[in-house]
Amino acid sequence: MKKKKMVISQETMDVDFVRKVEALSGTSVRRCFQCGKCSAGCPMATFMEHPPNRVVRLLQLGQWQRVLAGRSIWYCASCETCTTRCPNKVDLASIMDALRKLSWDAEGASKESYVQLANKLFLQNIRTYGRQYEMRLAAVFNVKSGQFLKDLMLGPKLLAKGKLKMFHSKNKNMPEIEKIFTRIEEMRKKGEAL
Amino acid sequence: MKELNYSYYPGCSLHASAGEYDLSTRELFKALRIGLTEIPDWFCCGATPAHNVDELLSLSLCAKNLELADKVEGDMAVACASCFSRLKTAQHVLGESDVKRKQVEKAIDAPVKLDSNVKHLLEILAKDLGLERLAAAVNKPLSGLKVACYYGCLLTRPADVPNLDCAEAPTIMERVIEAAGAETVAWTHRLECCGANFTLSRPGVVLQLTNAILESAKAAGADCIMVGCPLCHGNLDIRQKEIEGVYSTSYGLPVFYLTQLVGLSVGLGADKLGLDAMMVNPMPLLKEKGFL
Amino acid sequence: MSRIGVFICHCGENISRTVDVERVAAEIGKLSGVAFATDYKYMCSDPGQNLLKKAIQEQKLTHVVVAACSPRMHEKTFRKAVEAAGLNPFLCEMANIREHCSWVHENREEATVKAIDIVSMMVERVKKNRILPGITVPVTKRSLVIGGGIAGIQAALDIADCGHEVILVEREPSIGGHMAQLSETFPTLDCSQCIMTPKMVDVANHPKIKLYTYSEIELVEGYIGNFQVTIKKKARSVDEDKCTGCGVCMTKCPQKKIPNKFDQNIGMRTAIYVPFPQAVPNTPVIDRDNCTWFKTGKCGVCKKVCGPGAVDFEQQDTLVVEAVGAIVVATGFDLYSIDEKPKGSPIKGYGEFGHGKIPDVIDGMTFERLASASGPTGGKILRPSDGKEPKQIVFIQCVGSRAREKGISYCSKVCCMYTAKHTMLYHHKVHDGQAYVFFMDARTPGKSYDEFWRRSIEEEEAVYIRGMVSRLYQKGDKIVVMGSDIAVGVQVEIETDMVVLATAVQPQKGADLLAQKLGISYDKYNFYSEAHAKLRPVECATAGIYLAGACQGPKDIPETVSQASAAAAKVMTLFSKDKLEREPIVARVREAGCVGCFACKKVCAYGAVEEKEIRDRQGNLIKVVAYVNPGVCAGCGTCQATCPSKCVELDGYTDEQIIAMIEAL
Amino acid sequence: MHPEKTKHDFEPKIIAFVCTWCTYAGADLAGTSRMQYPSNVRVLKFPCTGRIDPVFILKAFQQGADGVLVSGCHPGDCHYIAGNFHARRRFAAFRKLLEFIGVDLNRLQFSWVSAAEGGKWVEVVTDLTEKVRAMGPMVEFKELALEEQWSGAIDTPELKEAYDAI
Repeated sequence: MKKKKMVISQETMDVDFVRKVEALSGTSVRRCFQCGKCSAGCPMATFMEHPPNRVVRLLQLGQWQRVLAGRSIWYCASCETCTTRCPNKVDLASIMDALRKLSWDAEGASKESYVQLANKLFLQNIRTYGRQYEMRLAAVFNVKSGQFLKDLMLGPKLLAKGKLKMFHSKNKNMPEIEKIFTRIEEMRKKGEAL
Repeated sequence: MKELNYSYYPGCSLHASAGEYDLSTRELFKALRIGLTEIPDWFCCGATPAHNVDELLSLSLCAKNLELADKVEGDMAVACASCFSRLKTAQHVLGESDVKRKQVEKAIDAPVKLDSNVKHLLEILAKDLGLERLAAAVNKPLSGLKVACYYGCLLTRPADVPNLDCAEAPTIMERVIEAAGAETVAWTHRLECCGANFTLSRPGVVLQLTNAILESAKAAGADCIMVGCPLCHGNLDIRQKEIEGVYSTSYGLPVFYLTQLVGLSVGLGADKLGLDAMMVNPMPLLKEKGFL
Repeated sequence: MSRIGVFICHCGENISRTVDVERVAAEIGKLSGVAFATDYKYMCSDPGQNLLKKAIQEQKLTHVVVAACSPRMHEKTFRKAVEAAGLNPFLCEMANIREHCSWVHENREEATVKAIDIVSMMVERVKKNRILPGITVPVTKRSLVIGGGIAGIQAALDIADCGHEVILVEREPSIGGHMAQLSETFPTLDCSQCIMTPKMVDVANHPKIKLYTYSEIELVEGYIGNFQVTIKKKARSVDEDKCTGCGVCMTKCPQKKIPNKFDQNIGMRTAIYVPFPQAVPNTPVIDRDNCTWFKTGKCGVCKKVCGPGAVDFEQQDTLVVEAVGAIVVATGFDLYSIDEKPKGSPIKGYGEFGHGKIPDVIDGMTFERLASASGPTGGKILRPSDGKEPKQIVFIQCVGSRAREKGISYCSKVCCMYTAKHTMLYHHKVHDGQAYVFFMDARTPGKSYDEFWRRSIEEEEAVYIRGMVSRLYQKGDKIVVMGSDIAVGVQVEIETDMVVLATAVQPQKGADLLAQKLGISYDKYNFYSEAHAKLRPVECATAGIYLAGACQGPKDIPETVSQASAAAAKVMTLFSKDKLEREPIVARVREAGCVGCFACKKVCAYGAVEEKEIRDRQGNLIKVVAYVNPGVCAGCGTCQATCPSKCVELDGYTDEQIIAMIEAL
Repeated sequence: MHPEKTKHDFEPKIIAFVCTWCTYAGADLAGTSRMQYPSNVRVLKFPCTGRIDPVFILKAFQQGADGVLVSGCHPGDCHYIAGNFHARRRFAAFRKLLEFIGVDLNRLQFSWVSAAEGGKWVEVVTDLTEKVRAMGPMVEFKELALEEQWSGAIDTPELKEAYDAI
C-alpha cells in the first residue's frame, strides 16, 4: 500500500467515529501512550500491516479510514493478550470488536471475505438452528469461499471419529432466538443501539 | 459434606466435534458424585464470531442462556473455555455498563440476571470439590505421565474477568492434574494463542501458531498435552498430522481433555472417556505407562 | 457604648473619582456608635496614619474602620498604626471601597450607595470585634530527623551545623540508606560510597547529633515547638558502649549463609552482622531469627570470642522519650518487588515477566550491587544463576511505573537515568557485551542529564528500542524477550543472558502507619503530602513537621539533598526565635456547651482539636470536651460551621460579627 | 468597553460569601484590572468557605437578599487543605433543604473562583445579577419577616389587655 501523507486538522480527524468505537468497546483510546506492549505480545502482529499499537494511534488521530482499509482488524484472534497486559487499561480486544462491527457500514473498509464469511455463517447457523453444526459450517464455508477441496481429507476422518454430526436436534427456544435477532435489528433501525 | 449440583452448559462443540469432552465430563462427574443437569434447550453463546462483529448480539445470547441456567438448580458448569469466557465477559460488561444492560434487556425482553455463578470445570474440581477430595478419589494415579498443561487464551484472560486464576502465571490445571498423580512440565507456550476460530478461515495462520505450541511442549519433554477447550483441542489434535506434514516433523503428542485424564485416574475405562475419538492415538502412550 | 472612628480614603482620585467620599462620610457619621467620620486624600501615607492616630487619642475612639483599598493591601499597615495609638490591632477593620467598588463601577450614584453599604457593614462588624491577644508558643530547639538515608543525613548535618541538637532515628542497623547501596551515580559517574561514607562518618562524629540506629518511632505527641517523641530501640544484642567494632564475632559466627538484604539477597552474611563494611555505627547486630543461639539455645560463639564482652543475649527493646521542637521526615523509598504480588501492594504483579521466578531477571538495585566494587561479586557483572558473564543484557523500563491499570500511574523519575548509567557500567565492565533498552519515553530533565543519556547511546553503544516487552520466558540458559519496536512497527525478539527491570519507586513499607503516628497526610500511594505543591513543598500541613527526600515522591540524589537542606532551613527559621508568634485568628471552644461529639475533630485538617477532660474538685470526670490547640489551629473555621451545638468560635470571624454584617444590609 | 447603562425597574440585592484566599483575591484582581460589573453585589469575607454556615445564607435571604453567591477555591486548591470540600458537602445537603422549604435554587449560586480569575468573578456576578433580576424580587422570606412583625405587634384591644395584665 502506498503511504499517503497524513493531513491533520479538525476536519480530517473524525472524532465522532472514534467516540462510537469508544462507546462500543467501553474503553478510551486517549489513554494509550504508545508503549507498544500490545504489539509486542500479539500472536498475530506479524500478519498485520498496522500492528495493534498503531491501530490505536490512528484512532487517536481520528484516521479510522486508514485502519479499516487495512486487514489488521481481520487478523485479530481475540486472544485478549493485549488487553490483559496493557499497563493503561486500554481494552484493545474490544476496540477490535468495535472496529469490525463498524466496518460493516463504513465506506472504504477492506472486505476480508474469509473471516467475514465465516463469522456470518456462524451467526446464521445460530439463527437457523440455535447451535453450531461444524460440519455444515465447514461445508458451506468451503462452498461459498470456493475452496471446495480445503480440509477435504479431514472430513471422513472426523466422521469416522464421530466428530461431525450430520443432523441437528430440535431446540424449543428457536422462536426466542429469532426474536433476539429481530429485536436487535429493530433497535439498530431506530438508532437505539450502535 | 454439601452435595455438589450444577446446571450444565456443554456448548455446541461438545455436542459435535468435542463429543469425547462431553462424554468424559459426564462420566467423571458421575464417578465423583457431582450432580450435573443439562440446561434444557440451551443455545449457542455466539462464541468468538458473535462478539467479533456484534457485541450486542453476543451479550444478548449470553444473557438469555444465563436466564435459562437460572431455572436449573446449582451453579453453572461450563466445559468450553470459549463459552466460559463469553458468559463471564457478558456478566462483567453488563455489570459495568448500564447502557449496555438496558439494550440487552430490550433485546431479550427480560431482566438481566447477573448473580449466577459461572464456573469452568477446572474451578469445580480444584475449588468446589477441592484438590484433597479429588486426590482421595484417585485410584489409578497417573504416575510418570508428563503433562503439558495448555491454557490457551480464554481460560484466564483478561485479568479481571474470568478470575479463574492468575492471568499470567496460572497453576490451576497443574494443580488438578498433579492431584491425579501426574507430573507437569514447565514450558513456554502454555498461554500462547492457537489461532482458535481462524481454523476455518485462515488455517495457514493456525498451523504456524500451533506448530510453535507443539514444538515447545515437545521440547519441554511432555508426553502429552492437556486442554480445557474444544477449540484448542481441535487445532492441536485434529490438525497435528497436517502440521507435522507442513513442517516435516513429528510430534505424536496426544491431546487430552482434562476430564479424560482425570477420569483415567479415577478408574474410568477408555470407552467412558471417548479415547477412540482422538485423532492422535493415545493408546500406545497409555499402554506404555501402564494405565490401560 | 463604642466610639467608632471611620476614615475614608480618596486614594488620590482612585476612589473619589467615582465615589462621593464626602457623602459617604456624612452618611456614616449618622450611624449609631460612630463618633468620628472623615475623609482624607491618602490614608496610608504618613500624614494619613498620623491623622488616624491623633483621632484615636483625641476622640477617645474604641474601634476603627478604614475605608480604602483591599485589606490584602494595607490591613497590616493600619492595624500597626492603631496598635501604635494604644488600641488592640484587631479592633481595626478595613472596608474595601476601591477594588470592590470604585474601580469596578462607573456610575457615581451606584458606587456611592455601594460604598456606604460596604462601610456600614464594616462599622456593624467592628462593633462586635473583641480584643485578641497575640499567641506565642514556646519552641524547643532540638530537632528529630526520621530516616538515615542521604536525605536524613543532609538535614541532620545542616541543622546540627547551625548549633542545634538533632536526634537522628534509623530503622536499619546502619545509616546510609539506599544511596550506600548504589555503585556509581549519574550523571558524573562518581562512586556513591566515596561521596556518601564521609557524610556518614560526619554524622557519627558530630557532637550535636544523637544517633539511634536499629530504632523506630513508637509515638509522637505534642505540636509545633513542643513534640514528645517515644523511640523504640530494638535489642541489638550487642552493647554499643562496649563494642569496639573489631569484627571477630562476625568472622567466627558459624551461620554464614543468610541472604544479605543490603546486597539484594545475592551476597551472604552471618547471623551477627553489620550490613556492609562501612556501616555507621560499626556495631554489629544479632539477627535473632537466624541465630543458632536464639533458635536452639546452643552456640554462643560470638559471646565467647568477644574480648570486651559486648555481646548480650539478654538485651531487651527499650523505649526512650525525646523532646523536640521540629521533625524532619526522611523515610525514603522502596522498590517494587518483582516477586509474586506482595500483599497490600497497589501493583498487580508482573506474571508476564515471570514474577521474579527466572533467576537472571533482576531489578535495578540488584544490578547496582553487582556493579558495586564492594558488592557480592566485587564489581563483576555476573549472572545470579550460574555466575557467568552475560554477553547480552536487556533493560526494561517502566516496570510498575506509568501503569495505572497494573498499579501506579506516576513516573518513578530516576529509572531513565539510572538505566542509562547501567548500560555504561555494563559496557565498561563487559567490553564485548551488548546492552539493549526497551523504553517508552526517555525522561532526562536535569543538569547534564540528556547529554548523559545520549552518551550511553552514541558512545557506549547501547541499543535503545522504543517499545515495551510483552513477555519474558526462559529457554535453556537464555531468556527470550518478546518486545516491539513501535518506530519500525515490528515485533522484536531478543535471546539474552540477563534482564534488568527498572521497577517502580514506592514509599517505604509502613509509611502510612508512620504518617498516622505523626498526624501528617499522605496520598493514595502513601507518599507524604506537602502543604502546598508549589509554595510550601517541604512543609507538612501539620505545623512543625517537614519533608525531605523520596518519602514525598520519587526523587534523585541532587533533588533529595536540596530538599533536605530546604527542610533544615525551615527548621532553622522556626528555631530562630525563642517563641513562636502567630495571628490570633484561631478557634476556641465554649466548654460549657460542648457535648463532646467531636464533629470538629473529624473535619479539622490540622489535628488541632484535642480531647479535654473536665473534672470536678473531687477529681471525678464530668465530661470530655473539645479543645483547640492554638499552636496548631490554622484558623479556617470549618469546625465552627460544623459544630452542631455552635460551641466553637473562630476569633475574628464569630457568628456575631458576620450576622451583624448581614443585618447591616 | 463601556456598555450602555440601562435603567432597570428592579435592582436585586446580591450577597456574596467568599473565601479570602481565592475568590476575594479574584475580586481584587477584577478591581486592579478595572473590569466592570453590576454594583448589586455586597461581599462578605471569610477565611475559608468551610467557615460559611448555611444559617448565614438563610439570614441573608431574610435580610432581603434576592440572590446569594458562595464562592471559594477550586477543589483541591483550598488554602486549608480541604475546607472547600467540607463546604461543598454541607451545601449539597443544604440545597435540598432550601428546595424543600420552597426557595428557588436559582437564587443561590455556588462557584469556584481562584485568585487568578478576575474575569470569572465578573462573569459569575454579572450572570447571577441578570438571572435574579429576571426572576424578580424574592418575596417569600420578606413576607415571612413582615408576618413576624405583624404577629409581634400589639394592635388589638384584646392583645393590649392581655399584655398589660402580665
